[in-house]
Amino acid sequence: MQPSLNQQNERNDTVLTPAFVATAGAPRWIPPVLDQALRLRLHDRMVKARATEEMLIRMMRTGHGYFWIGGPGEEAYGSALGLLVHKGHGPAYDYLHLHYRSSAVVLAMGSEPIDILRQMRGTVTDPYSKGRNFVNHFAIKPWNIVPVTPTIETQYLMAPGTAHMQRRHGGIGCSIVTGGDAGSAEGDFYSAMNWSTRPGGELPVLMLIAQNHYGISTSAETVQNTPNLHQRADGFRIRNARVDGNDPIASWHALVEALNYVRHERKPYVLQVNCSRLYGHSSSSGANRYDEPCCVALYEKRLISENVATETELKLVWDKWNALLSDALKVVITEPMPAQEHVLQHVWHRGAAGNGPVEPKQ
Amino acid sequence: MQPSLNQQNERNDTVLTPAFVATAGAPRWIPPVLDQALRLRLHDRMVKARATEEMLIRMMRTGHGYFWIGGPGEEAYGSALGLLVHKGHGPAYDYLHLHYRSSAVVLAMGSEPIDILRQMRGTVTDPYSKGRNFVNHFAIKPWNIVPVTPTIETQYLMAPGTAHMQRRHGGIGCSIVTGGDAGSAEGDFYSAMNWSTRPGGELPVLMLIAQNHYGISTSAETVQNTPNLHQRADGFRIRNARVDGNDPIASWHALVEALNYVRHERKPYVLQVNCSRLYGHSSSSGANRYDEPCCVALYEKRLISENVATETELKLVWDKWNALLSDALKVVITEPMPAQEHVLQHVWHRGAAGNGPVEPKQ
Amino acid sequence: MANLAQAIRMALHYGETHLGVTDIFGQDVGAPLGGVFTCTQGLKTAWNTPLDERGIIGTALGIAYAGGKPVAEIQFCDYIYNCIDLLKLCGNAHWSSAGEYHVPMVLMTPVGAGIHGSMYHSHSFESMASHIQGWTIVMPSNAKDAYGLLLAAIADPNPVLFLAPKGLMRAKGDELIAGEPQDERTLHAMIDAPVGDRAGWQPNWPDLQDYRVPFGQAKICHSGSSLTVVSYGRQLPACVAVARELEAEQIDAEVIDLRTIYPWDAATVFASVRKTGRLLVVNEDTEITNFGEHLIRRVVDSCFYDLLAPPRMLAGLDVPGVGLAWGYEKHSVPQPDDIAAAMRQLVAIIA
Amino acid sequence: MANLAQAIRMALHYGETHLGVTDIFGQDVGAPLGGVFTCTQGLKTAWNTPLDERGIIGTALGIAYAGGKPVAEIQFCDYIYNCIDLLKLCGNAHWSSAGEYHVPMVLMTPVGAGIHGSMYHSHSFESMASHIQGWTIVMPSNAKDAYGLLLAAIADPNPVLFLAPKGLMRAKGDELIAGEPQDERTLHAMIDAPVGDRAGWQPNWPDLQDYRVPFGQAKICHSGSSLTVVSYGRQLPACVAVARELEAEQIDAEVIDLRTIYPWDAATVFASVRKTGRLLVVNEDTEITNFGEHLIRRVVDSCFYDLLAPPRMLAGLDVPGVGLAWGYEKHSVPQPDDIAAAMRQLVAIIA
Ligand SMILES: Cc1ncc(C[n+]2csc(CCOP(=O)(O)OP(=O)(O)O)c2C)c(N)n1
Ligand SMILES: Cc1ncc(C[n+]2csc(CCOP(=O)(O)OP(=O)(O)O)c2C)c(N)n1
Ligand SMILES: [Mg+2]
Ligand SMILES: [Mg+2]
Repeated sequence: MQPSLNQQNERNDTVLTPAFVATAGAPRWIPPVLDQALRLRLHDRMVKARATEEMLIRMMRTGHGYFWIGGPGEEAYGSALGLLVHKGHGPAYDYLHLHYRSSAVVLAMGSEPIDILRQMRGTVTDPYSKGRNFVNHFAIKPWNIVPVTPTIETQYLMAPGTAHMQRRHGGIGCSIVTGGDAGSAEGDFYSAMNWSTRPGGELPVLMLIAQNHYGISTSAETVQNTPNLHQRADGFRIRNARVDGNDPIASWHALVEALNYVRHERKPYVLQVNCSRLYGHSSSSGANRYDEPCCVALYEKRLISENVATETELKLVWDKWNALLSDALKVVITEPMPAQEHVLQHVWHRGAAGNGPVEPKQ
Repeated sequence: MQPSLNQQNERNDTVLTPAFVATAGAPRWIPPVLDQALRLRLHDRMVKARATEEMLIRMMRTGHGYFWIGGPGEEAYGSALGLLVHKGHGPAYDYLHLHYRSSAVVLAMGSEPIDILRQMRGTVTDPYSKGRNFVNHFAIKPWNIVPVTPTIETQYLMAPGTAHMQRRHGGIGCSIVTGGDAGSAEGDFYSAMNWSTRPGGELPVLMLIAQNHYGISTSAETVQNTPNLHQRADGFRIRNARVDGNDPIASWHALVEALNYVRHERKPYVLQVNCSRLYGHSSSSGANRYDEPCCVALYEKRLISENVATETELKLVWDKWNALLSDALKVVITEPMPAQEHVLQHVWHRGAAGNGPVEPKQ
Repeated sequence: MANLAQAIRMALHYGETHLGVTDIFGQDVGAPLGGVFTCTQGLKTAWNTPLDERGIIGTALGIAYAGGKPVAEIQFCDYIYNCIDLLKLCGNAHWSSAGEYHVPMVLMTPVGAGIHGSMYHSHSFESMASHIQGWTIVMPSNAKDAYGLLLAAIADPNPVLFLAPKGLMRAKGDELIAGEPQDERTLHAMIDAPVGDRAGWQPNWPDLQDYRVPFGQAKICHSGSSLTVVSYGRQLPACVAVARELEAEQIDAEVIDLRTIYPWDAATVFASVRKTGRLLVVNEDTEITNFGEHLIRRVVDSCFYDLLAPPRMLAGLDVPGVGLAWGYEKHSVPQPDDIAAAMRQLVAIIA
Repeated sequence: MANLAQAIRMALHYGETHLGVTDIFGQDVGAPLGGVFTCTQGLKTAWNTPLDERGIIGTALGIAYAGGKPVAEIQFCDYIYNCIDLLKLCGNAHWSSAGEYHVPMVLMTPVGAGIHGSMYHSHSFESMASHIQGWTIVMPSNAKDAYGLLLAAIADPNPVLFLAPKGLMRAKGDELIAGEPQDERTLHAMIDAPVGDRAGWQPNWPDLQDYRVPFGQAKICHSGSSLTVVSYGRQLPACVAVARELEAEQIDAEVIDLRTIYPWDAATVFASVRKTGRLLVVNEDTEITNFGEHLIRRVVDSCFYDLLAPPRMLAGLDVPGVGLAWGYEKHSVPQPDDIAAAMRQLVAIIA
């Protein structure tokens, strides 16, 4: 385990976590001001995510994993979202229904990159799935991150369920669901909008569409009639907007606006984030770098030109994460792989009262 | 069989069927003018449908059928639609993807009421399903009426398929799909809109939502956020409108406008028809008369007040259909019921080339 | 005695007052109807959903994730076939998250033929369901078991599928449920919603007691030594009735009510087959890749040398549906005469 | 020799040029990719759909209703589970409409494990599929059968489900397909899309010939008299390889490739079991309510007195998925060693 650097980040996070103020009246959520420190923090988290993904691709190439799918290109909005989450366990906090390009979100929330490497390799130590699921398929109960499903768009069906509990609970917790543009063609996206707008039962759900204009090899505009899928929410009278997801600052503000609305109005919101798919769909298509705008490079240019940081300072961030990652890899490749004894673990949950099911006596 | 009256109707229909004019340029569809004769024809068809449904309810009450579900309350728009269909076989003509409240459509197209009675009773002579399916579950291949499914909203998924063939074929044929308001909550409704608007592949589909504000016992407005479900099409940039489905004249004009657009623009259109559900959901809830506006009574008032017909003339229409129906019932109850030999018929289709499947040799 | 629908309703009431049920929902589950089979009348946590089965199961999973205890209903099992992926996700969440999450949800759905449901409203679902992992699957054949199995389902921290035979919903039990009043008219007056206006109606619940039927425990409903008949749900009472009739012919059938489809009670079944040497499985699901074939495979595997005759299955014919007209149902779904014939045949085989 | 993916592609080309196929469609089926397994590269009627499986099957049904001949693809069978209702509707349309309509559609989908597909991309689908009525279901184990079964599927006027084993997509046949060039590099140059830019690429199709594998005809791939092994798809070549190995141990297995799951070739299977007295069914679907259990039930029913040992099934473990890491797959999906062990055990049983 490589705890030091990352744990330090976690400590700093405490300062940055958006404030939840319980006023005399309704509880209020006060997002942190996007000052210089926070801009750097955002950069740090974006690099953390990108460096992790690039390490995953290297692992795939060098035989330390079978299959890669992940989020390079989605770090700007993803990191902003991760820093804005009301993080914790239970309906007072946000629930996250993520998809396979959400590494930036969980890394910005404070996850350890090494755990993602573990899932990539499929070790027993993989905390998300014990080597059972593809990489970037998270499940983190203390932070309300529900299991990422291998089926496209089904996460949208579950978000109204967690949001229903949050509506009943009160407070500012909301349910955040992410997915791709092509996936929005499944009826489930519309089910989520319908269930979130039952009269008198409106639900605090923030629905994100990561619009990268592709579903595997299929160009979005050849199969759906609009590059502005968020406008599908119009028919449900759901507030919606679009933002340049390659711009972390714009994404931050768009997310703050959306989350403020969802948290306090207790109603749904659809936000389309336009972003790049920097290494293609997955390792199936080679995971080669695409010639699309890179949010990290763009942001670094901006930080330098606005004198928030120097090139050297930014490079140090890369060095820090790359070092942590290569140390992590060294650890991960020594860890045990699943064996026969692991196959039947966790099929059933044993209740606290010992009232789990009878194991098949067969 | 009681052919005379109805066959006479069929002959008259030829005159009324909308004209399909092949001009030098694109083919044009010219709907008939809604003159006095046609207004009476519309009334005739509405009565035909209502009288048939009331006979079905009587059959259910007197043990001549197990279960009733049908369309009383949907005669106004249904009859208008039935008279406007471009009726025939193959992609040059309209395809109909109907649901269980569409008796007025098929009766206005010229179906024999006796056949519906046959399906109600479940006789072998039932031409739609040989006594296999619930009443009002049609399948009429010469008129492109595809099998009505017992599952809500799945018909919306098939309409893009028939419309795809019509788009390829050219001409004015379109696919017409009907369904209820509550059913529009299934993702399939949205799938249909999405598939009908693929850029460069737009499809000639007319989607109707029969808005009666109920799904079984559930009041629509308690589970969906709008009484104007047609506006869900806004998010797809699909042209849409709403009409008073209890008014056959208004429905006629709305359908002419919608069909004109779909036939000639070769693009989808969503039309909400607000109507009554006059005998509740089905025989499960008793099939008792509800206190809701009755489109037939309203229309008769209007025909009288506008001096299109006298009360006596209108009553004759009822007498005609009621007589035909009671004669039909007498025939139907003498017809054979399915027996063991019928169970395995029509599981497989034998191809023209004799290339049907090997029957399981088991 | 309570009928099966009333037993379900009472179990749900007990669940929401004693076992932490937070939400009972589905199409027409809330007021005014309280379910197309009346199973959810008068329950305080019952609510109506949009007509969207995928939304129902997805929402149940979300509620379970967020600490609630949902009991969701699919109005007829016949409408569940667009949700098999979601059932798989509910059933694999614990395993896929390496034990991080678990899914304490109950899914109820009516199954089977016998109510003139016509070609699409007469499905059995146990065969397909038993092929989906991570679910416990139960199916009562009487009111008391319905109550006991549903309480066990609610208390379980894993997903449980509760299959209620459509054809038995109105069937009265022959054993009182703990707390149920002696007189069924009293019960009716207390908990059945009135026929007309229900706006002001409130149920008056009896003082119900905890009673659970443990998962994986079959019940011998008629003992005998001539042959073993394994059944469940709607076909079970038919099997028992036939067994009683055939006593007169010196055929002593041992009729076993499986009650739990998964995990099924192999010990009881094997012990019986070892005693009788003959096995008949009766259900009304269609016959190709039928759960009864799993039972037969396992019995052949474990009791081959005890078998005096080939084990048989009597199940639904492999046709696209149960047709509406009675002739179809009679000739594609096992009838008491078919059960009697199969039992006679099996006993007649000379070992 | 062509591999299985190339064989499918050639069959589809033959279908669109000779058998009236009007539309080949699904996710990523059209240009530029031509299918995630390359099965649809260069086909003139291939097009890409929205990411919506329900729309794909519904559209196929509509096209079939309107006189077209659709070949639709679900990218992996793992994504078909929200469409079981639609499969039922396709399969019951002819019956429910009393013969008025029929549904000449083909649905292709890759199945099974063996490609490190992880917990949700390794499903087998034949068990569930065989429980749905009105479909013919085929599953080739080699390129030539894939070609012949797919042409038979296209020519059939009923819905046919074509299950292609994921793990065999790149496996080369050992028999030429009629019209296929002798040299596989020639074939590659003719019909495989280039790796880089494909904008200007056009396939150069060989002069393919009609060749059909009739439905319901199994194939004996290795004859023997010690025991009967029934398998299909990806496990079939493994069974044959093991049978060859075990010849050295005087175990003479008769290995049958079912090829058609429904209607399966009972005559061939029964004849073999009557000869050998021992049956092993091998597949990789999970073991509860598995299609292999149907085979066993039918064999027990028809050949009980010919059996010298209990018929066995070797199938996938009943777990929520095939885990990503190799240890999971190794211990939950039958491996050659497991097949060999099962064959040895079965032969060792003293009758
Ligand atoms: C139900 C289902 N259908 C298909 C797939 C296969 N699949 C995985 S990702 C993908 C494309 C998704 O595109 P999009 O939603 O735009 O997300 P992106 O990958 O572009 O981020 C497809 C077709 C799947 N996993 N689940
Ligand atoms: C998939 C599916 N879900 C549920 C049902 C049961 N069901 C039949 S009709 C109906 C209500 C339909 O309401 P709506 O769509 O508004 O049509 P209406 O009956 O009001 O005309 C329901 C829930 C079904 N047949 N199919
Ligand atoms: Mg995309
Ligand atoms: Mg309605």
